[in-house]
Formats: sequence, structure tokens, C-alpha cells
Amino acid sequence: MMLACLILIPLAAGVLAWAAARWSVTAARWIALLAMLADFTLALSLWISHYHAGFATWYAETDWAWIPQLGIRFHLAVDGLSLLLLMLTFFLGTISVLVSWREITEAAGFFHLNLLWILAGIAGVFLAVNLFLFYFAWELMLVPMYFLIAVWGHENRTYAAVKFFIFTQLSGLLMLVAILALFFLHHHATGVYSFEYQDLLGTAMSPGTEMWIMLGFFVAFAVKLPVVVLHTWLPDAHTEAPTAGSVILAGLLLKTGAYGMLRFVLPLFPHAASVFAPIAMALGVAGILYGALLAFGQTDLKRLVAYTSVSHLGFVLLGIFAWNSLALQGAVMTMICHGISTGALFVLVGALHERIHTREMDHMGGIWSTAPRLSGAALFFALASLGLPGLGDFVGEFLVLLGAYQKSIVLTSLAAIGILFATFYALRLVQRAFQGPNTRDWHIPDLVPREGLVIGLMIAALLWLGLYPRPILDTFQQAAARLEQLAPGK
Amino acid sequence: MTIVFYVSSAVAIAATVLMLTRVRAVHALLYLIVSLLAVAVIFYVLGAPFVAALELIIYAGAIMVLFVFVVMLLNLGEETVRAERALLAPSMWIGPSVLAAILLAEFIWMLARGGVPPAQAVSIGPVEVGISLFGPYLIGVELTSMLLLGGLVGAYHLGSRKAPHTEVTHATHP
Amino acid sequence: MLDLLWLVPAIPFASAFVLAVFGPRMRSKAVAVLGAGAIAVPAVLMLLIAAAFVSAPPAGGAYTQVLWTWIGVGSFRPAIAFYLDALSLVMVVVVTFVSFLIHVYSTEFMRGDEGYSRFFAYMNLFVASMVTLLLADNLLLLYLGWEGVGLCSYLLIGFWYQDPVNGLAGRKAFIVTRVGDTAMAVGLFLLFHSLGTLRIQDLLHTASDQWQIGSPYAVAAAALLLGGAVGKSAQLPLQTWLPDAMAGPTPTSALIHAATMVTAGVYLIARTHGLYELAPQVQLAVAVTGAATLLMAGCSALTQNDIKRVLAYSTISQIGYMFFALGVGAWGAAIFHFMTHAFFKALLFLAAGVVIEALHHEHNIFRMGGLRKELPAAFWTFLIGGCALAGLPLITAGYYSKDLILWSAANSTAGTAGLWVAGIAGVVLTSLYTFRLIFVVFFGQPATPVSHRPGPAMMIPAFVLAFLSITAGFATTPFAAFMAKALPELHEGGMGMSEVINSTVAGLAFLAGLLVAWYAYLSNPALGRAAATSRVGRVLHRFWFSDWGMDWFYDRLFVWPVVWSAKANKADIVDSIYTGLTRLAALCHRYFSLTETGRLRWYAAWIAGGSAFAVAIAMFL
Amino acid sequence: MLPIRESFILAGILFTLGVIGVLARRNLVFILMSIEVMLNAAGLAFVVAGAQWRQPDGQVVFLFILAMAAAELSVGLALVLELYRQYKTLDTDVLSRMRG
Repeated sequence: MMLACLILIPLAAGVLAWAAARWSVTAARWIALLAMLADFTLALSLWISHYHAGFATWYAETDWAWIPQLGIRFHLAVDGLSLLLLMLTFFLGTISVLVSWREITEAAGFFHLNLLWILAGIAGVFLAVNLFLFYFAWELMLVPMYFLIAVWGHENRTYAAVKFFIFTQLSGLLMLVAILALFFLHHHATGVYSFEYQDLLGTAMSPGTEMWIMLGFFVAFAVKLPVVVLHTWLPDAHTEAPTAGSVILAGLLLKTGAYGMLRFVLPLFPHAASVFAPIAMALGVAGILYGALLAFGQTDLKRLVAYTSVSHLGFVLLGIFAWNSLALQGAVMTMICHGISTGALFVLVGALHERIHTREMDHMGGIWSTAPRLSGAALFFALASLGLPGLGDFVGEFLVLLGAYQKSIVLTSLAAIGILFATFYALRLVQRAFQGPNTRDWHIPDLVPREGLVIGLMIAALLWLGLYPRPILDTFQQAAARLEQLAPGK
Repeated sequence: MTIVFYVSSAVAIAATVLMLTRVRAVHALLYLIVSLLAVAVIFYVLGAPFVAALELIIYAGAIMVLFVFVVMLLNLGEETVRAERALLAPSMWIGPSVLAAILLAEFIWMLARGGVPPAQAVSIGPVEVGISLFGPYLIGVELTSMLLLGGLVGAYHLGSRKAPHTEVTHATHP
Repeated sequence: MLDLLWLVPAIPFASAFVLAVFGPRMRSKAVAVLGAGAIAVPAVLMLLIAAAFVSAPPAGGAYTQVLWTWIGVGSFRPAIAFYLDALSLVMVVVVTFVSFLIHVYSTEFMRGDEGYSRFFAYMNLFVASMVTLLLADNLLLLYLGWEGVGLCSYLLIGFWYQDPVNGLAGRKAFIVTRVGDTAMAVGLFLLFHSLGTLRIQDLLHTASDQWQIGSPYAVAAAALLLGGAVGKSAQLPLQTWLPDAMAGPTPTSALIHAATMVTAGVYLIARTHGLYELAPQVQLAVAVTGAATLLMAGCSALTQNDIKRVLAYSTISQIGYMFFALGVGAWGAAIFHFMTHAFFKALLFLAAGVVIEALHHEHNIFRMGGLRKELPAAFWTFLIGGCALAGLPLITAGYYSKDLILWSAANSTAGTAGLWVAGIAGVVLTSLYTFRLIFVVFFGQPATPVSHRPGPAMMIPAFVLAFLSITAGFATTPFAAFMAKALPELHEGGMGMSEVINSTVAGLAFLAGLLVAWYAYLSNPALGRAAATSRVGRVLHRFWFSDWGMDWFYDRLFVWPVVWSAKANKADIVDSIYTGLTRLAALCHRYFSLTETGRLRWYAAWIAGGSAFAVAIAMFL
Repeated sequence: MLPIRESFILAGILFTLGVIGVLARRNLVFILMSIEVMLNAAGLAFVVAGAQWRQPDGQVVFLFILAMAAAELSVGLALVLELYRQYKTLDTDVLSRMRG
């Protein structure tokens, strides 16, 4: 029941906020904020209450029949992995409500409806253990996101929104086909119709079939992640989306791809995945380097930050397919830290855009002298992004590389060069935008308390993750160990 | 019976061909009626007297009267006749004829391959047809009545429009 | 006493945090007190800890303080833990003490700067990171400190951010050192993968148990760590960042780019000496790197006009001596030279800072001159520092430490005659460029009027360092004994040169350099100019001035291709696949819409043709 | 014996003749006539099939076709009148406003 609440609260609050906005926009904002806080508290209490048990298995399940004849159930459950990502979801959800406080003035009620429904969809993705429900939630987060970009985005929003939609929808359909194939294979083998995750685990199939179905899932998640060559929707969508949209896209939507790999691709198709692993790892490394190079070449601040995601998520892919405890832990750690650090960069870029109405780095420069706190915060998150030890991203990336080294020395060395590349773009971001002479004579207000609170929370979170990541690692540990067990040849 | 069949078949085909090649609409219409009458005979030969009667009454009668009215209302003058004649150049017929010939060849080929079992001549009268119509095909009949109603309303609507008014609507809402 | 060790990095860190967050709203007095005080407390604390350590050595000669397990995944459990032995003790004491003096100096030097609190925040963060680096019990924590000091170096070089040149210099420093760090990170992966731990002491034990001398793993690991060390310590081939790093405020140059951070590479190699003993090839590479660097940087130092750049090249050169010492197995000598170098080089920078400020931010030595009388305090301190740098025999600390290194080169099993000759040549060069600098700046005709005289906060640290630059040399023997607790002693062998000959030759080399400098720059300046303007001289001058063309080379080999490809690919070539698809769709739209002629018969023909086709398919399939 | 096969062939010939008419003629009235021929041919095929299997269904479907033809023709002819009133022509090649 508690898990259902995690989804139902944002869904209901979304409708409520929409209705409330007719007479008071502020009320809509508060409803959204309270809903997110309530969800965050729920997830946190769940975490704390189960922390000592060690997250050995699924718990706190909600299992309602939906279309039982076809094995479709409203079945939710959490383990360490999904719980971590749920907390991230509601943390960033709270933040995205806060950053939209002043930015969104047009149709604010509908905005919050969309925002909360996206978050509900994301929570559903992380909670669902019925593949039909999973697909349902996967699509649920798509449509409101389309509206978020298309209605409240920047200049080129329609193009970006349509591109985003086509990419994700097409890949989602591919996944649907793969899910159905799996469903029928399972029925063929056992005579039972079931979309249940637990039932579908270990479905018997030939290696060729396994590979094809695995690729169906992989491509769907690879588009979301994004894996290089399927990544081109990302910079457009991130750049054109409003700040809250960018935060959710970078912080959460991309993570659903990585989550899908961890939850479905590896456990459902261990053999095919292990055959495919070298290619996936190479793709990850290509993403790291190519994303970093692209980020280095950008002059649009938001686009630069968007491309860094391609680079960082390359580490996640590398870690997932390196497939040992170290790398898996690193991948999850990177997911969480990237969500916070890149989310914060988007918040800052959004705050800057609100003040100077441009994202072009050539038009900036010397912001530091007029808004030192904003610039200092940008420096902090740029450093996190380039993998400075002591901040969260470093722990994740280091663990990924440490784990990946055991699989491939060459790929790991190349990925380590990716960290070097991260220096290029992160420092370029800080120096072009915030340092240098203030040629345009900007005079802008520094961070207001609301923004300061958001940024302060994110700084604290990154420092905590960087210096004492044990709680996160311990939470995921059992799930990582189970995944490692699945690796063929173990 | 067989001779009647062949003769009426020949009449049907010839009348249709002649219909196609006329330049005046009224002439064509007359040939069409001949063709329909010939088909009605064939129906009779095939043991479907009810349908044969309907073909006569409705097709050759009512529907063709409708045509005649329209042709008269159109009042196509000599100008149109000359234009039509110009358009009846042989080159106009080649493409359609080739396409039609292919279709026909395919049809006959399939017919030849399929092998139709011969059947005894048994007349199916209006009683059986009526039982069938108001038995298993009741819904079909109802739908057909709705279709006819739709046709009625549509024709009335189109016919009652004032020409200038329509032109205005077309201009503003293309 | 020892359990207060964690406060040594914690206090500067906390102070850096406070200064970063609340600094802009604090009065500058309060900033100065907090900034310098946050280093004074650890410095004093460290002296007390040192006293406790010496008087009552902990068991095994080392003290470990575990704060918490940092990361825990399977067997990978690096802790936030500090390891104090003779080596790290000496390093930390020197670092905190020199840092404190430079902080005091900065309170005056930086006064009135709009980024006053930011400066101290960065400096304190630097000290915290440096101490963490030195005290780290495992290589991961060391890496944290390592990157931390790199970050502070970057921030401080680009401290005056409004001039893009400073920012670029900072970026260059950060990126070039990070090239080395990347190699080092791969080294860490290798070490953990093969030995299963990153705790330095465990690592060294396991390595010597598992690996033979010259085993490929040991060679690879040592070489990769050397990569990191070379980057951080500005040795060949990654030395190009240090001269540019002089764009930072002078106290920064003194602290980070002379006394402490750049010697981190030396510390790393000394700390992991066990690996290098397992990989003699790499150890030889260390020595050769050091020797080549000290000669090349010495030549470059001869040609520079900027006072700070001369000192920067001399730093590179002196660190070259330390690498040289490490390479021949004179671990203790390297650390000893680190200590004396920290004193005299910081002193030189502080005195140079006084000069620069006095001449209204004039950096060009040829627009100085005659400052001996105008700024006597600066002159004497600079002279002492210079003599220590050049190795004035018997008096200065620099002489003793360098003498020890040269003697080790001659008497170590790892040393060779060639290395020793290179070392002696380095002494000549050092003495030559040092006295060139002194003669040009402080003698001759005044060129720029003195506008500002230093206060006590700037001069007292200089005096203290001047005192240490002389006296530290007399502690050679006790120092060596103390170092022997943590580092292996020299394997004697090799040429077996006697101490007297070595010292005499070194002294003569010093004298030769001094005389040439005196002749070319003071007694007969025309000759120096003639040498510099002759054809060979011009070529050499340009070549050396541009740091042997390394920047030119790197620009073409690495920088430009990366920048060019990033710029050229700004629109992302991959995206053109998808835009190509949409173009194709649009094109299809255009051509297919041509079939929509609006002619009824045309459509009907398509229907007929289509059905003929469909029937044909049904027939033949 | 009924001439089933021959009747089918007759239906086919009439149908293709209708096709030729639709394709070759440009006057809307002739096109409508040709369509009537095609519909009639289709109806004939149904009746033939019904006769072969001795079932009334073929005739039932012919009745439906008949009703459909009537409805189609009433609307179609109304459109023809309307078109002629507006454009003063029935040439389908001229009436091509639906061009893509």
C-alpha cells in the first residue's frame, strides 16, 4: 500500500494542483511541493526502517490483480536499487518544483500536473515488477514530458519535443515487442500467461532468441541512457526544456534507462548480455570520450551540460556491463551523483538564463564579480562533474573503472582518458561563462534564498556522497551481489 | 437454356461496349439499359427470378430514370458532344484496355485453375430470399435502410444548396 | 598527542569552508586572522606531534589513525586514515610550517584585493589537501589530496580571473597535471587488481612478496605512478605548465609552485619506494628524467626575462635533482633536498614578491636593477636564498643537500658516471642563472623607481626562511638518521668516489657558474649581450626561451587536434544520420505527393493496377 | 446444368469493361454509368455463386448491392449536378482540385 502511495500521491496531487491553479497558482505550487516532500519522506522512512535488514530481497510489496487472465498485475516492490533511485526521484522532484517557482508563470497548473505525472511515471518504472505495468509506467512518463518541453520550452521547443518523443516512443515500442516475445515464450514453455518479473526470470530460450529479445530491451534502454549514436535527442531535449524539465531529464529519465539495464537486461538474459558485454562496454567508452569532446565544442551553456550527460552515462554503461560488484556499485553511485551534480548545473544555468536571457557562452564572462555565489556553486558542480575526489561523482567513476579494469585494461585506460577530457569541458564552462572580463557589463542579482537552499542541499548531498558513500553502497550491496552471481562464468 | 444464356451474354457485352463508346449520354444510357436487361435474362436463366425482376424494376427502371433526369437537367449541348468525340481517340483506350485485359486474364486464369463444380439448375424464389433476408441478414437489412436514408439526406442536402452560397463556403473553407 | 593528528588537515579544511561561505561578509582583519590562524594551529600542533613522535616513537615507527571507512565494496575498503612515519612527519612539518610563514606574508601581500577571503579560502583548502596527500594511509586518499592540491593550484593560478590569460594558465596546469594523474589512476587500478589493496604499507609488503625484481607488473605499476609524479612535479615531459603557472599571486607561487605541491611527485615515489626497487628499469628512468629535466630547465632559466619564470625553471631544475636522487636510490637525500629547497625557494619567491610589489608589478628583470640599496632587506634575503639555491659551499643548506645527492650518484649501485657529470653540469648552470638573476636585479643601474616598501608581515617570514636556508644544512646527519626509519638507505657501490673530491668538484662548479655570471652580467655586460645576439646564441636563446619548443610541439600534437575536432564537430556528426532520415522523409513526401494529381482517372488506374498486382501476388504465391 | 463458369466469365468481362469505362472516359456521367456496370457485374457474380451452391445468400447480397448502388447514385448524381453548376464542366481531368 505504501508503495502504491508513492505513485498515487503525485498522480492525485497533479490533478489537485491543476484544479487549484484556477484560483491560486501559489496553492498549486505548494500542493506539488508538499506531495514531493511527502513522497520523499515516505521513501526515506522506508529506507531507514529497512536499513539494518540489509535489503536482502524484495520487500514492502503491493500486489493487486489488474487483468489476471493475462498475468497483468499491479505489482510493486522495492529492493536496494529501486529504493535508492526512488529517493533520488523525490529529491530531484522536490528540487524541480522549487526551481519552477518563479520560472513558470504560464499555465502553471497544467505545468505541475505534467511535472507530477512524470515523477509518478518514473516512480512507477522504479517500482514495477510486472513487465506490463513497467511498460505502462514507461509510457506514462513520456507524454507529460513531451508537453513539458513543447509548452514551456525555449525557442526550438517543438523540434526538440517531437525528436524526443519519436526517439523514445520508437524504442519503447521495440521494448514492447520484446516484452511480448518474452511473454509468449514463457507461455510456450510453461503454459501460463504471466508478465510477472519473477516468473519471467530464467525463461528457457535458444541463444539466438535470447540475443534478439535482449537487444530489443537494450535498444529501448540505450536510447534513454543514452548510448552513443542513439544520443542525439538528448542535447536538443535538455537544451530546450524548462529548468525543471532538464533537471528531471538528466537526473531521472536517463536513469530509467540504466535501471532497465540493471533490472531487466542483465537478469533476464544473462547469457546474451555477457556475450554482448564487450560491445556494450566499448559503446560506453565511446560515449565517454565522444560526449566529452562534443561538450567541449559547444558554445551554448545548456547544451554543453547536456553533452556531459552523454559522457557520464557512458561510465554507467561501462560499469553495468563490466558486471562485477565494484563496477555495478560504481554505476549506481554514478547514476545518483550524476543526477545531483548535473541537475544542479541545470538549475544554475536556468537561474543564469532567467537573469541574463541568454545561454550563449560568448555573451557571458565575468559573472563571478557580480554573482559570486552562483559562480562559486557552478565551479563546485563543474568540479564534481570532472570527477574531483571527495565529491560523489569521483566515487562512482573510480569504482566503475576499478571494476572495469578487471574486464578490459584497454577500455579502462581509454575511459580514464575520458576523465581527463571531462577537465576540458568543465573548466571551459567555468572560465568562459563565469570568469574572464565582464565585457557585457552584467549586473545581476546573486542567488536568492530559495535557490540558495536548493543549491546548498545539492552541495551537501554531493559532499556526503563523496566522503561517506557507505550508506548508498551498503544499500545496493545485496542487489549487486545477486547480479554478480548471475554473470555467466561466475 | 444455354442458347438463351449465350445470346443474352453476347447482347450484354455488346451493349456495354457500345455504351462505352457513345458520345451522347442519352445514347449511352439506352445501351446501358439494354445491358441491364440482358443481365436480367441471365439471372432468370440462373434460377433467380426474384432478382431478375428487381433488376428490371429497380436498375433498369428506377435508377436509370434518375440518370435520364440528371442528363436532362445537365442539358449538355453540342459543344460537349464535340469535346467528347475528340476525347474518344484510340490512344485513350489503350492503357485502360491493357489494364483491364490483365485483370480479366488473371480472373479467367484463376477461374480455370480453381475448377468450378457443375451445378443443377434449381430455382430459388422470393420466399427463400425473403426468409433469408429477414432471418440471418436482418441486421444487414437494417444497415441498408440506414444507408438509403443517408443517401436520401445527402442527395437532398446537396440538391437544396444554393449555388452562390456554396461558392462562398468553398472560398472561405477550402 | 598523536591522536590529534586528524586536526591537522581538518582545521584548514573547516576554515576554508567558513571563508568560502562567509568570507565575503567578513572584515579583512578577521579573514587574515582566520586564514593565517587556521595554518598556525596545525603548524604548532604538528611540531608538538613531531616532538611526541621523536621522544616516544610509536610501535613500528609509524602511527596510523583510522577515521572511517570511506568506500566499502567487497574487499575494496579504503579508509579515511592517516599514516604518520618519519617520512610523512618531515614532509608535513615542513609543509605546515612553510605554509604558515607564507600565509603570514600573504596577509600583507594580498591586502586590498577584492578576493581577499577567496584567496585565503583557496590557500587553506590547499594546505588541507596537501596534508591529506602526505598523511594518506592509502593511495586513494592520497589521490584525493593529489587532486585537491591540483585543484587549488588551478584556482590560485587563475585567481585574478578577469584576465583570461591567468585562467588559461590555470587550465593548462590542471590539464597537464591531470594527464599524469590519469596514468596514476590506471596505476591504482593495476595495483588493486593485482595486489588486492590500496593501503600503501600492505601494498609494498605484498608487492615484494608476490613480484620478482623486474616483473612486468611492478614495472608497469611503477611507470604509471611515475607518470603521475612527473605531471605533478613538472618533470619532463610534462613540465610545460609550471612556468605559465607563475600567473598566480606570488605567495601561491612560493607555496604551491615551489615549496610544496610540486614536490608531491617526489613524495609519491619515496612513499612507494618499494615498487621502484622492484622495477630497476623504472628507477633508472626516474634518474634519467631528473637529470634531463635539471639540465633542460637550467638552460631555459638562463634565458628568461620574467623574474618569476626564472625561479619557476629553477624549481623544475631542483625537483629534477630530487628525482635524480630518488632514481639513484638516495631516498633520504631527495627528501632532504625537498626540505632545504622548500626553505630557500619559498624565500626566493617571497623576496621576489617584495621586489615585484615594490616596482609596481614589474616582472621583467631588465627593467629592474640597482635594487641592492633601495631594498636591502629584500636583497639580503634574496642573496641568501640564491646562494642556497646555487649551493654556496659549506655555509648554505642547498650546498649540503645537493652535495649529498651528487655523492650518492657517484656512490650508489644505481648511479653512473654520466649521471654524476650531469649533476655537476647542473650545478654550474644553477649557479650561472642564479647569479645572473641577482646581478641583473640588484646590481647595475636602477631602471624603475621603488614605489612601495614591505611591512613586517612580509619581511619576518622571509627572515625566518633565510635563517632556515642556512641552518637547515647543518642537520644533515641527524636528518639522515631520522629518515632511515622510514626509507631504505643508499646501496653503496658504484664508482666509490670520496666525499672530499665530490665536494671540491661541486664547489668548483658553483664557483665557475658564479664567475661566468659575474663576468657576463656585471663586469662586462657587453660580452653577455654579444653572446646572446650571435647567430648560435640567438637560436639557442629562442629555443631555450620557449622551453625547448615543447609548448609548440604539444600545441600541434595534442591541443590543436582536440580543439579543432571539437569545434568542427560542434553540431554532432551523428545527428546528421537522423537529420538525414528526416530529409529523406521530406524528400519522399515531395515525390510521393507528385502522384496526387487530383485526377480521378489517375487514381482509378492506380486502384486497378494495384488490384491487378495484388491478384497476381495471390496467384503466384 | 447451369453455365456457372461462363457466367463468371461474363461477370468478369462486364466488370473489366466497367473498369475501362472508368479509366478511359473523362465525363463524370459516363464514369458513373461505368460504375453501375461494375456493380452490376459484381452482383451477377454473387448471384452465380448463390446459384451454384443453391443458397439464397447470393441474391441477398445482390439486394444489398442494389440498395447500395441506389444510394451511391443518388448522392453521386447530386454531386454531378452541383459540380456542373459550379464549374460548368464534367471533365474529371479539369476537376482536379484535390492535387497533392
